[in-house]
Amino acid sequence: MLKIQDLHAYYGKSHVLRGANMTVNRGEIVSLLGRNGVGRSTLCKAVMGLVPPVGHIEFDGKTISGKQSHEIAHAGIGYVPEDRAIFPGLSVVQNLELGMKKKGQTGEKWTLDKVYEWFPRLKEREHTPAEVLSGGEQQMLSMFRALMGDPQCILVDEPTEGLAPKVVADVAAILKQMAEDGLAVLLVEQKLSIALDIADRIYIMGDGNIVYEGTPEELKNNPEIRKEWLEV
Amino acid sequence: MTTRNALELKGVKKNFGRAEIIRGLNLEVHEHERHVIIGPNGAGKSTMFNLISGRMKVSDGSIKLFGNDIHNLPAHKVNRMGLSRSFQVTNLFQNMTVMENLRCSLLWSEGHKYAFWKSVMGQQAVTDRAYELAERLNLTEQAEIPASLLTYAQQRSLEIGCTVASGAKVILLDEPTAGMSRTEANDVIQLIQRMTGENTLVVVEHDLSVVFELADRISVLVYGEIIATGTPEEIRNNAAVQEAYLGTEVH
Amino acid sequence: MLETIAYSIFNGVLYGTLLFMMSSGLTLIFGMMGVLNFAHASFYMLGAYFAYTFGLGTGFWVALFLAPIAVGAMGALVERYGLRRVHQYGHVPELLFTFGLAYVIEELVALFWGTVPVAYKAPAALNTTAFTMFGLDYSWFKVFILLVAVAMFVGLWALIKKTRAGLIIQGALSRPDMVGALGHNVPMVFTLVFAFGCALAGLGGVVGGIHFVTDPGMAFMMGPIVFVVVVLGGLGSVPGALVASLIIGILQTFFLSVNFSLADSIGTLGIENSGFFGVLWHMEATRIAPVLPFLLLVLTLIFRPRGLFGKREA
Amino acid sequence: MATNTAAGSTNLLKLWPWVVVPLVAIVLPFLFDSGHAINLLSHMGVAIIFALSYNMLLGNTGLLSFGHAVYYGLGAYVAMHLLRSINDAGGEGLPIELLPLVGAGAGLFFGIIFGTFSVRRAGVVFAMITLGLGALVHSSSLMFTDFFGGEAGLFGYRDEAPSLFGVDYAPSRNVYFLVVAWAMIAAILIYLLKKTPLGWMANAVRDNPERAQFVGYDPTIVRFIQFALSAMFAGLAGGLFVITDEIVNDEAVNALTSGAVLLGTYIGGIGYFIGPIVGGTLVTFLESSLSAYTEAWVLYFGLMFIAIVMFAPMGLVGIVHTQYLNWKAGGWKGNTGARLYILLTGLVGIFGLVCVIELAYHYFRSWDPSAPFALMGVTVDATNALPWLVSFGIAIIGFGLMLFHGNPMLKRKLGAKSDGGKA
Amino acid sequence: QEGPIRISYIEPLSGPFANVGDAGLKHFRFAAEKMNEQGGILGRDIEIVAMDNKQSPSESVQLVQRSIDEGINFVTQGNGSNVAGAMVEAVDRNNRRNEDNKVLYLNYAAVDPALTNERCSFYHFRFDAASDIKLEALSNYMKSRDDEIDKIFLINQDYSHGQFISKRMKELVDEKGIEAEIVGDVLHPIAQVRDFSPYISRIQQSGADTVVSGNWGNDLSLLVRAIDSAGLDVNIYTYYGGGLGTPAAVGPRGEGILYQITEWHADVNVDEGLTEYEKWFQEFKERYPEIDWYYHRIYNQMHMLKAAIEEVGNAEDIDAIARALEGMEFESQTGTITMRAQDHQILQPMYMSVMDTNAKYDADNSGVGFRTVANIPVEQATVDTTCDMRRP
Ligand SMILES: Nc1ncnc2c1ncn2[C@@H]1O[C@H](COP(=O)(O)OP(=O)(O)OP(=O)(O)O)[C@@H](O)[C@H]1O
Ligand SMILES: Nc1ncnc2c1ncn2[C@@H]1O[C@H](COP(=O)(O)OP(=O)(O)OP(=O)(O)O)[C@@H](O)[C@H]1O
Ligand SMILES: CC(C)C[C@H](N)C(=O)O
Ligand SMILES: [Mg+2]
Ligand SMILES: [Mg+2]
Repeated sequence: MLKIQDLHAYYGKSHVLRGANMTVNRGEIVSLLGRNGVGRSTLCKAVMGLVPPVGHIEFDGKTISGKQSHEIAHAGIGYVPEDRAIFPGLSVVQNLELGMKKKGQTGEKWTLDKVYEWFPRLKEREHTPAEVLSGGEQQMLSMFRALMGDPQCILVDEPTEGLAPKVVADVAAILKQMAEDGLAVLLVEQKLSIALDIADRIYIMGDGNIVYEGTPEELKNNPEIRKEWLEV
Repeated sequence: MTTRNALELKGVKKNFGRAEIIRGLNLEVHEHERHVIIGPNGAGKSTMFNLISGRMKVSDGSIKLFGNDIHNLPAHKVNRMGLSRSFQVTNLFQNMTVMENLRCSLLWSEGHKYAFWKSVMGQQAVTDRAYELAERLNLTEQAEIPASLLTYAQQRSLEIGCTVASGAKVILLDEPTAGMSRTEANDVIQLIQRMTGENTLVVVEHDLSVVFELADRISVLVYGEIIATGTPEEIRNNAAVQEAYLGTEVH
Repeated sequence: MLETIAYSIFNGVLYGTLLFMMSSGLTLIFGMMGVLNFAHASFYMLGAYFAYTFGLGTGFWVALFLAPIAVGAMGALVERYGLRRVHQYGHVPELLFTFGLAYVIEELVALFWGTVPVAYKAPAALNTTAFTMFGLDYSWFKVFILLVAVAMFVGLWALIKKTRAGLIIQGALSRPDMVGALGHNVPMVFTLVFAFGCALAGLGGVVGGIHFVTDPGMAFMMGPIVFVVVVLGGLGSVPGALVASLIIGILQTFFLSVNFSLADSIGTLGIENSGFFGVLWHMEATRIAPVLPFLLLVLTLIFRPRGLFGKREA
Repeated sequence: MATNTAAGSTNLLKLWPWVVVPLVAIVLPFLFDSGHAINLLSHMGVAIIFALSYNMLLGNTGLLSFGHAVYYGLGAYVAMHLLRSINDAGGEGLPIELLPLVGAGAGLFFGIIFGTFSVRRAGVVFAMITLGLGALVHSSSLMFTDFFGGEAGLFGYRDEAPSLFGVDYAPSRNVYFLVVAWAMIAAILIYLLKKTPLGWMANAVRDNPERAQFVGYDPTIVRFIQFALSAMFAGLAGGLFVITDEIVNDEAVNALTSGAVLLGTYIGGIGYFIGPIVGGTLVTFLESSLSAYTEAWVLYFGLMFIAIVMFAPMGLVGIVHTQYLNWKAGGWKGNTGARLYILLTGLVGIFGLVCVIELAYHYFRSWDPSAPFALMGVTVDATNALPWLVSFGIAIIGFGLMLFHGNPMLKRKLGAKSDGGKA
Repeated sequence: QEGPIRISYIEPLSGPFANVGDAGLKHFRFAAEKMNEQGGILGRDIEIVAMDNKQSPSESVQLVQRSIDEGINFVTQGNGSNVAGAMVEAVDRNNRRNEDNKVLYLNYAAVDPALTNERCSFYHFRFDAASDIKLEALSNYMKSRDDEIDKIFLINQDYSHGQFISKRMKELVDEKGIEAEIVGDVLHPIAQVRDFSPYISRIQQSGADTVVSGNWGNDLSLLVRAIDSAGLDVNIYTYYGGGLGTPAAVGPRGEGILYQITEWHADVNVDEGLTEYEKWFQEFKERYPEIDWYYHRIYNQMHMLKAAIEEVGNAEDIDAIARALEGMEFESQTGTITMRAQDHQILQPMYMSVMDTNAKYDADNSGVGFRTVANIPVEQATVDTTCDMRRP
């Protein structure tokens, strides 16, 4: 579904992505692991067109590299950035509404009501300005906002940051639910535990490249790789 | 060892409109202790920090810092009384270099106030302190780099450095390790331990390994109330805490 | 007295609607996009001149539609090739850009249409008396003003309620990249909204140019009053702008209609008409009226920085 | 942005501008010795102080003011009243050299009064309060004629006042030297002010008022002190203006004066200490000189602002500085040609545009458009198509080459060097 | 001395008042050209050097200085008494400090009486009727019609010009014994009022039948329009009813109700058979179709300057030229006019006229012109002065 070939990305002069290749399929959760600062977030941004990508990105058989980010979003990719990027001046519902591609139009699987069901706190806070939400609430809001746009593929960058352990489990459940609904999920995670728990496949990034690909089991059984690319 | 209370919250309440977020919160933080606050998302931990540090006004109740009432004082006054805080979202002087950030954080506590008749660079004491801080933060090499160009982890360190710089006796840190890898988090914990030494420390954290490593005592904040306070051991074994916060998945 | 009050309210409302017309576009541009558009009054002026020029060929009623469209198109160009570039640098450059633009537009207008006022008049149909109140005639044109203002209010209302332009813009002001990543074409929305705001200014000009005078000085004369309305009403609030316009209109009209000074009503108390307080004491209400909006502005901002209906402070 | 990376230990070599600039300033009136030129120079001096004081707000503290002329003007009025009383007393009283101090005192006084309620917020609220205050004070200046002298204003005589050094201030050159002296004093003080705890915290408050609170500072008070001091220097400039012009009227407090100082400061570059100096000088010069050369000066003025804002957002000093840094860092290597090419084609384009504008003004404004008319030294007939075609042609070719040939060329060359996209 | 005799024309040529400045410039240029055709002054051409003062007093002071630098000995200006005041100061100051490079200031329109009273200057000459003189003439006319005038309403701009009218008119009603009552007196800020209807309601409520206003520019156009659109039945007495832009903005609405007091208007040529001057007028119109020859005083001013220079025999001895102008009598198109020596104020016959669509010449191509309703002889258009002039 999402196919990345030989992807490069730059910040000014610094060359961050150096020819990454990966694919994400419908209905699967793919975890992207790696040390801090290797460029996992950059990969998400490059896919979304927020950082100019050099290379080839294909979604649903169509080339999306080089397109404007709103076009990419319309092609069906949702994005949950690592800093959450909630809109501070807007209320919770307004944030969710902005997630919809057309006014008042969500997909069938995720609707406002469904969101409120999953996370009643958001319903209570419906009309409060989003910037006063607690850190965890903001994280949830950011994720649900992406879902409002009814994406077929979703890039989730460190969704469990700052979440209480109990909520982390909720997030995992939501991600699983998404995959079951047939979405392609690319999960960028720091916490090995959850990544290994729910992922179908795993990529590890190092030096701006994909250095490892495998299933969670394989990785669990491969301490050298973990040692070399994930730990210090 | 004295058990003088550095911070004392009594019956503190805070509501936003009709929503009551903090509902009669009682908390005592002893002097020199490292006190960690845990609790579910949206329990009111950051709000509590905002109340203590003067960023928000309390609706009811009292807050005492070493026995002095500080609730509803403006933030800068609270700070001058010896309390300093960091933010959940990095909050630095982005256009200033590391040294400048540190210097700015030192100015008041070094007694320079609003002076417009002396040069900052001429204040040797400030310069020395700032260099010393930068060294302890491992930011000497980045000393002349604007804060906005630091890596995330470096920014968090600087944030802690600025918080500690003012020489406050009580330091509040809101999720100091958020967004960091294990190793980075470990560094930061060490940094905190190194930097805060004798100070009283109140930390909000979700990362349990950090929590248990750092804490002398732990309080659990749920729905605007402290439901339990105790040593890490006590908390780990507290059923109510497990139910409310840790969930099934205890690491 | 009753007559004065009734009259003030009625005329104040009329004046208020005119103010609203001129400032409604700015509510979008300044209030929502945060662009301190000093050239707003220039677009208003262009509206008047376009309507006058088109009107020579097509008659007033067609020009009524063409002129705002033309002004809107110019607004779109300005946004696309000027403001968009400047936007990233912040508010002050934006302000200065529009400042320069105001100069340029004024000069070009003077160049093409001359420095003397043009004879831009209401069509004969609107020049007839609609009704008479307290011995003063009110022409159909004044009724027309009211109608246009209502139409503008409804148009703005619809834009804000029926589309998410407002949300998109507000979101984009803090996180433009994220709004894009959610599937919204941010640059286009900005262009459209700016163009719409300019078109509203143009429509204001089509009407205002008749009611006032159409000359190159008209933009300058409109001056900061439009800002006062928008800020007083609360940034981005259309009802706020309307209410602020009406308040200014009514209050000012009332002050102008009464014979009042502290000395008159309380007595001179031996205070002479000199020195700061003396002059103030003897100052007639009529002389204060014109600075009233500014007084109101300063007081409001001191005690309620977000304006009457504003949700946020900028 | 703000270059408050202090020079560390006093590096004597870095002090050269403080020596060279005054020397040049002292030589200037001997090079340009007409009365008008000297007046212009004096005005530049006043404008420099005023712009520097304005930048204490905008550049250093992040406060956008639309009403800075209030303090300049009120300073001038108070100083003028004193000068008049000195005149009336037959030239007895405060020496004229110290008159600007009276203006400064008045500026400070009103800065303190108005500052108490305007600086509680920054941003748009502050900007709009200053706009309103400016309008109120300006209206008052026409209402309270006792103090302000109505729209005719007030006059005084600088040569009917005592001098500390026995200088005769009737000749404008002597006044000019007084202006230079005060401008130097003000510039040094304002420069030093940036280096003090207050100056630093002003920057801090501009960048992040919240954080400033949590290091113990009250942003309101920081803004307030900066505001009051800035008003004081504005008042100083006003007091000096009284000496140079010997007249004050409502113009000194009006919106145009407030606008001009904003424009000048910004155009020079608010992130640099010398930005306001360059900007104040330039705007003063253009405003009084451009109009002598062309009827279309307002249009050029407007276009120039637009161009600077669009292409040099850091101001003129900013663009020179960044290019200089770039050049020093070797960023010009291999593409100096491309840069010069852009500059050249740009100039050609501007030349063409100027021709078009001049033609248009002649065509639309003069009573006989067909009268022969000297355009750039060539006599042409504006009703003829040829000069238009040529002018448009030059403009289009110039700008066209710049935008569609020069720019891509530079981009390619830069791209080849860093093989990077944009960030 | 060789070369042309140059006169600096210091007026707004940009900004909101540019139209007025531009029109004046065209007057001067035209007059200069006509005179040059006749041989100029002492055989030298007259050249008008346009300088843009942006309607700013301090800028004007600069321009006086620039004129001096460029060796120009004559400056002329008229728009705005505040500018005029500053220029008088500047000229005086220069002539005191700069003995061998003096300038003469010829004022063609700034009407503040102070300029020829407490602030009069040897180097300032006013060719327009001062405000008090205009008011004198106006009130003399009103006296003659006081059976129709019962209630007078004063509405003026809130600056010295308007304040003066408001104050002086009240005195004049008593002094002249005009059998009418002042029922209202308002001042409004200059160039800021956008909607005059509140003022109109006050006029209406006061029951006034006559409005006196010194307003000019938009402040007058808007006032007249508002009066007309409210259907108020009043006569409006003004200074500047025929001023640039006003007839166009007012249009036929002003017919029969808008009066002005001037030293001349276009139909005077027709009424008095001044064929020469009519030709002058028409030629001007041909050249500048969008405006009209309006400032008769510029004609006077230029010719009187010529006479003075020719009497002195050179254009450089400013003191001598000023002395020649002092007390000069000149046969103008409309009769003998005198430059009163005591204060340098011109004394001339004036005309009371009213807007009329049937006038032969319309103003500003608006379709309306002016028709004389009364000739005010010089004696009725004279006011004593308190000027105590310092002469070199
Ligand atoms: N806006 C930027 N400008 C310059 N460099 C940047 C920028 N954003 C990121 N970088 C650098 O690019 C590299 C990759 O960053 P990225 O955010 O993609 O890493 P990551 O793998 O997501 O790490 P993290 O765990 O911190 O989220 C880092 O070295 C970072 O410092
Ligand atoms: N200004 C406010 N107005 C309304 N509600 C608020 C405001 N500030 C906080 N809240 C609400 O109060 C609750 C507590 O928020 P707080 O930020 O204190 O939580 P927290 O314990 O820090 O959670 P987290 O661990 O997720 O950061 C949240 O539900 C939040 O939405
Ligand atoms: C423009 C002019 C009509 C101004 C008027 N003469 C005055 O003295 O102010
Ligand atoms: Mg990342
Ligand atoms: Mg929190």
